[in-house]
Amino acid sequence: MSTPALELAGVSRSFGPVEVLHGVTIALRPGRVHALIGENGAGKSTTMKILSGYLAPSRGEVRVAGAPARFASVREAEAAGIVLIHQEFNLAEQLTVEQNLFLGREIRRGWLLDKPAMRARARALLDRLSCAAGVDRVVSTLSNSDKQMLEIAKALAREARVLIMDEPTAVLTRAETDILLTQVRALRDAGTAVLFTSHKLDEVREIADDLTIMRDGAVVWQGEAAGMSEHDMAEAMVGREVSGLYPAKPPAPGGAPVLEVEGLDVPGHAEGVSFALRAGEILGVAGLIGSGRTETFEGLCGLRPARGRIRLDGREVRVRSPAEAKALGLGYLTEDRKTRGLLLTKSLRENLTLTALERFARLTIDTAAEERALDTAIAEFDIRAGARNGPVGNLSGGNQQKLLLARTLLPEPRIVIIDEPTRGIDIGTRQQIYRFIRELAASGRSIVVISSEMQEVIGLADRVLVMCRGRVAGELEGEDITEAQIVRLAMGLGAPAPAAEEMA
Amino acid sequence: MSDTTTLPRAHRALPSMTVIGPVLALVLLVLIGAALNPNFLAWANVSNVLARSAFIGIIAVGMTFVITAGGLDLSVGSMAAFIAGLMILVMNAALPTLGVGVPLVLLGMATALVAGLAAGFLNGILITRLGIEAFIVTLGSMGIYRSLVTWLADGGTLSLDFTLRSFYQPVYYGGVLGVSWPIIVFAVTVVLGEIAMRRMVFGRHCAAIGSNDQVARYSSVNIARVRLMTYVLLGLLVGVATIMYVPRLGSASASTGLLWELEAIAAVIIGGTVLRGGFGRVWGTVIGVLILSLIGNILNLTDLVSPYLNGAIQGAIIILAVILQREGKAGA
Amino acid sequence: MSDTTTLPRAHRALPSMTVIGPVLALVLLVLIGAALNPNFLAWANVSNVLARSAFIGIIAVGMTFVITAGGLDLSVGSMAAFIAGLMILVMNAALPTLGVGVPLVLLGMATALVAGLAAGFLNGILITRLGIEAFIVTLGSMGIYRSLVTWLADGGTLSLDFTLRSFYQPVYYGGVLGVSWPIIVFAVTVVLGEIAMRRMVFGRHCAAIGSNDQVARYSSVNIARVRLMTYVLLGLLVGVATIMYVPRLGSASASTGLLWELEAIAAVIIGGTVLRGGFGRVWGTVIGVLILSLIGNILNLTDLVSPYLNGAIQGAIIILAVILQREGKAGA
Amino acid sequence: QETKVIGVSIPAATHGWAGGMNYFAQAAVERLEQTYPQLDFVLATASDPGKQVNDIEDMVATRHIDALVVLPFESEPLTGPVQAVAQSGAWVTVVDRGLSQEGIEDLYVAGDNSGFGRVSGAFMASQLPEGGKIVALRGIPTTIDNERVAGFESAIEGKDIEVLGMEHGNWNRDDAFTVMQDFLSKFPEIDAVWASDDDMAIGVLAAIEASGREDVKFVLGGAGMKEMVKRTMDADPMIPANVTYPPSMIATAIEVTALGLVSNAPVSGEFIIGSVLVTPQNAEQFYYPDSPF
Ligand SMILES: Nc1ncnc2c1ncn2[C@@H]1O[C@H](COP(=O)(O)OP(=O)(O)OP(=O)(O)O)[C@@H](O)[C@H]1O
Ligand SMILES: Nc1ncnc2c1ncn2[C@@H]1O[C@H](COP(=O)(O)OP(=O)(O)OP(=O)(O)O)[C@@H](O)[C@H]1O
Ligand SMILES: [Mg+2]
Ligand SMILES: [Mg+2]
Repeated sequence: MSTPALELAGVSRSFGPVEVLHGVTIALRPGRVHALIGENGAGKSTTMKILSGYLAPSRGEVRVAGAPARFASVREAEAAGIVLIHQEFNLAEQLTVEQNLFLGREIRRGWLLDKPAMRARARALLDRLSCAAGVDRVVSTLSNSDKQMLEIAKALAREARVLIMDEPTAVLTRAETDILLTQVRALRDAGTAVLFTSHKLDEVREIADDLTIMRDGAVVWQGEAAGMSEHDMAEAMVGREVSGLYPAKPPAPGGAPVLEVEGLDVPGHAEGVSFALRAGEILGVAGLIGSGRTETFEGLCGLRPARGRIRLDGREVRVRSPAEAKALGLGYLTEDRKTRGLLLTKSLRENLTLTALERFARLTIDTAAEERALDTAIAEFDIRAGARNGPVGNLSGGNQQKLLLARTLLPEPRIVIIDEPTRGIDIGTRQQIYRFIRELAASGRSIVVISSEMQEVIGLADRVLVMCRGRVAGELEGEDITEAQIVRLAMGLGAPAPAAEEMA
Repeated sequence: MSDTTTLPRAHRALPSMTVIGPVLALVLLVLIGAALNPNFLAWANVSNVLARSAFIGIIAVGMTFVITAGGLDLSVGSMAAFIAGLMILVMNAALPTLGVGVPLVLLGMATALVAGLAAGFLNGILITRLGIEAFIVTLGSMGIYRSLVTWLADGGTLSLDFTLRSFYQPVYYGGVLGVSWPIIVFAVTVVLGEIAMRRMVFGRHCAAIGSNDQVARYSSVNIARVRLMTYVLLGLLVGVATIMYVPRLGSASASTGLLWELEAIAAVIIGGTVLRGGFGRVWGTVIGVLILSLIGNILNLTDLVSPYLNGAIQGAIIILAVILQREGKAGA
Repeated sequence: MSDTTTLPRAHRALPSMTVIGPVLALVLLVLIGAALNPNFLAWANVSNVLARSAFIGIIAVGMTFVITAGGLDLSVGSMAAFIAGLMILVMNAALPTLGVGVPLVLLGMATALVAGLAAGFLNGILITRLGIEAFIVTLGSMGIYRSLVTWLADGGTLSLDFTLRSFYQPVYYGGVLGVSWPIIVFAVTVVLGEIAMRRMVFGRHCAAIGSNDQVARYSSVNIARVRLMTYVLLGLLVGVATIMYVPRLGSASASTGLLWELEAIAAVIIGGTVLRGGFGRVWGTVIGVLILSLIGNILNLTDLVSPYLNGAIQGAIIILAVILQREGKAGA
Repeated sequence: QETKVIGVSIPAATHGWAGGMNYFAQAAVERLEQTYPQLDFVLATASDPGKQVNDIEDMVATRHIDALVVLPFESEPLTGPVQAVAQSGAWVTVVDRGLSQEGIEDLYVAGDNSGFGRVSGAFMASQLPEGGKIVALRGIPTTIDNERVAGFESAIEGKDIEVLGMEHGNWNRDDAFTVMQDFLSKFPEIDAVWASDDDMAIGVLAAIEASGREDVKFVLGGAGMKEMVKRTMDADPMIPANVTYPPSMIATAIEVTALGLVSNAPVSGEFIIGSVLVTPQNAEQFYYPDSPF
């Protein structure tokens, strides 16, 4: 085998008194795709940051092409041809796509920027990724998947010898993921060493040549990926048998609808959306990215300007602000945990209780009660935090997501709208979350699950609403909930459900 | 935006310096003062310094909330001047009807509180409803109030009627057990402010909004209302400060409250509150206010430097006080 | 933090208002001025207004970069006073040796530029290396420079030697083809500033740092150096402004450049630059400066209002100019 | 009949005396506009010398003034611009602060700052015993303040008076109050205070009163604020005297200028309004109960 382009030898890393990596050894070879998988908080991101010079190891060695290396800065790692795509977006939101793409390595002609050249190169890079976003768009106006594509384009532009990607597909659809994987294969064939994490094990199986599985900061399995099935991987990661990912569906609940939405318009994003939701029901919302699902439900929850009739228990209500939505028993969990979900610099406790703060306060806040709520949340959602008092930004991505889920449920909303519930969550925890959602429904709540993962929608939902270009393309129930049907509707290829015509 | 992500982390990693820093600066100043002049620690001087700190102090407590929630208010100094002017006009006008007495003083106090509330509300509405930068709104209202008081005073000074002033004066000079009213009111404001900041929903919401207003909004925090409330609270506290201020000299003019805004903001930041919002502490603000007052006091008690250079010393100490505090993160 | 995420979206969604807004406000002011007085549009008046805008204008161009990169500088006004004082002292001192002539004027100019550079560098170093809030550093240096100039002038006024002043005066009053030097220098500064902001790496890096300094750091932008550079540039431009200012009045005192910092910052924000950084535009700043100068000019054209209320009108117009600009996002 | 325009440029009302001066200027303008319909006035107040130059430029460029009455914020910076006005053929009246070059103005109406200091110093010297200890408050650091202090110091030179301390109270009541409080903490024995300005005297008196100290015998202010003149008139022992520096000199200047324009009467020259010591005996002459100052 060729010499590894980049490797870790017995690397450990501590944050304060807590050691989160214990003697990790991993080798990335040119021309091979190496997948790193493990539970949330297993130490994948930390490993990747050490590999790419963002963090220094506490013990052990980083080797570049066999020789020990110490990166004093990211710049040095990049000079050695090592590029990391972070798990969280690393973009200057107020700058344009092109400005972000070339930040720190602008093309110049003399003293001035060569804007036409940068624009053209930016366009070419984005085209390689089939990303339609305009190069002059301000990044804050991009959808998450476009942002992710931009991150990937940034890495491509750097022409790395070692490309490290931390959950690049978490916010991508299957189609976009395929484009990405095609690019990864092309890079591999050109001799690049690629390291890749994902909680979507099918992708891992599809692309990985080598595989490393981590648990609790240590490597538990390492070798060629070829022999491993998804089931094997899940078991090695979680340390127990994972089967029956989705809980059994009880018979569809009857009864009067709790929530009825009629002709909801969210200007610029969605039009004439109508649906009903019963108690104890899980409604899946499927659609391609950009089909306006998020915006529809944000509009419903008073987070965006929206028009339309909303009835709760048959009574017409108006939701003009998130506070009103909360008062009516609507809870919404955002898909964008970093910029809209969590206060990254605040502690777990403060984040957990933010939405339901008045429950903990008479005149003053009862901190002890907050701590108890945090204990419960940590136990219930299996949140793994190094230090409880540290900022949430230090949690691993998956654990942040669990905390966010805990927060949304803390005010005990009657209607829970969850946008991408398991984005970045490992398979073991995912099972727990699905079970939890089902239990919530069984206890009489109504749940909406917006998800770009077809399997999730199919496995979890009692009924599925499919959206296409800002409109409801159709509704599926029971046996009709199949991948083929959803895709057909999502692509806008006719609607079998007569309800859809009525609305149009 | 820049420092928010790194700063609070530094707070955790090195709680010592950011907490001890301002206190240390204050202690150093006190030691210097005591060394330079034996009367420095006499109760008379301490009481003077505390009482005169009360105006800026009370305002700075309100400013702490505004800044924590990611706002700013440049208008407080001229707002104080305007309210003082208005209060004097109202009291003088009502004097013939009400006569010198408690009702008249209460009327004056009510005027100050209502005017403060209204002024804060106005700033807040423009900022939250029309979405204009707080800097611009309050820069504008700063000019407006300063102008209005000049106009009310016809360019000169508005003075409280002499008999009325004597009656009202105890509100500044009098007190309980040798502690004068401004000190008491200041202390009460600080204690309530500290409780509101640390143990009440309001303070938590301010920090959340200042830290990331999108997150706060998605967490069903009524951000417009909380922001508005911070300005209203600040306006109210400006009113309270004015109530203490007017009995001192019984007058208001265009130069009343000049640069109080800068002093209040400086106190807040010296105290460790983050200018970009997201983290605030009221007790720190108190330390900041005391540091600023003590500098002037010490400079007056000694004549080591040319009085022309007072401002330079003041400037240097402000910077030093913050260096002391941030030393830990120098490398960052 | 609040507006950064929503603002740029508004920029794209409604490019019209944020771009047209300031221009519209300016046009309105010009129309009002022309209606009130036929001489308003005469070249003499236009030239006066432009020339006097040049000081604040040149400084505000530098301030645009500082603010875009997420910083702030409160010290520019007193820095200008200090540099003017220093320049006068140096020129008077060298007069016997060099005699009245171009070399002496060049010496004065060099002094101003070097002093400006040094002052900006000092601010920048304290902010970037010691990691102290820009607000505090520049509040401190504001006090220091103001004090120093008072001290240099011994409480009074520093005056350029009379013969020297007459020789130097053409730098303010003279010009080319009827356009006076300050206007020319201002125009050149603006053009270069606009190019630096939009077509050079520096401007881009400023915006990136102001938008998110972590991202900039990870993208190998030397954020400490770029930030430092913004302060140095601003200091240099304060030096340039002073070079134009000294021949105008031939003197410097404690009241020179008073409140220029607020005016410059206000101009920058009225022009559409985001106070929290991440987005800046130089041409907008020019509009902001002109709006502010015109208000004063127009108030002098008529005597409709009591001069006591000038400040109120000014304040109201500042707020209105920004409302005009942000109207589009009122709902947001 | 042709309308003539008179420009009046004065510093803004940032402290008591300037406030009084603003009042008198506006009152004079209003009165004269009534009296002489053929006159038009432009009144501008400036917060710093640069702004004052702007105002004067605007008056010339857009109002074509025939006469300028200017109370310079500072002498040096205003000299050039006022000279330019004079050269354009307009009448120039300079008030209070002389320009740094002679012969520019047609009419000069002024107070006497060093005289103000001398009168104050002489009074203090006459009232204090041998070895009397005083503290002094100064105004905003400016040439005016320097002249006054120099005059004061020359008057007490050779007298056995000890000046314990001098600090800037910036012609501001609050600042004076603070400074005086600190003086009282610092010096156990103070015989008298030269507050040098009535606004500052008010702050000083409040501080003394609050401290309950009996050692300070009197406070000398200045500029003739009506409340203070009244107290002198009423023989208040704490305020035995005042020194005039009438803000109404601006009105005099405007009136004389207006008269010159409408009647071509020979009004050029110098009017120096000397500083006079106000005592209980003559206070009545200096008491204007209707003035705001
Ligand atoms: N800066 C930090 N300070 C303290 N603890 C940290 C820090 N960064 C990471 N950790 C801790 O290190 C552990 C490993 O985190 P890491 O982000 O590597 O997990 P991960 O495997 O990437 O998980 P996920 O799948 O959820 O992204 C977690 O327990 C996390 O809380
Ligand atoms: N912050 C934003 N500002 C403006 N437009 C946005 C923003 N976010 C997304 N959009 C645009 O809105 C449309 C729909 O957004 P989005 O992709 O979030 O829809 P969605 O159906 O909820 O998909 P998903 O949730 O799977 O990402 C897209 O065209 C997207 O570009
Ligand atoms: Mg991770
Ligand atoms: Mg979505």
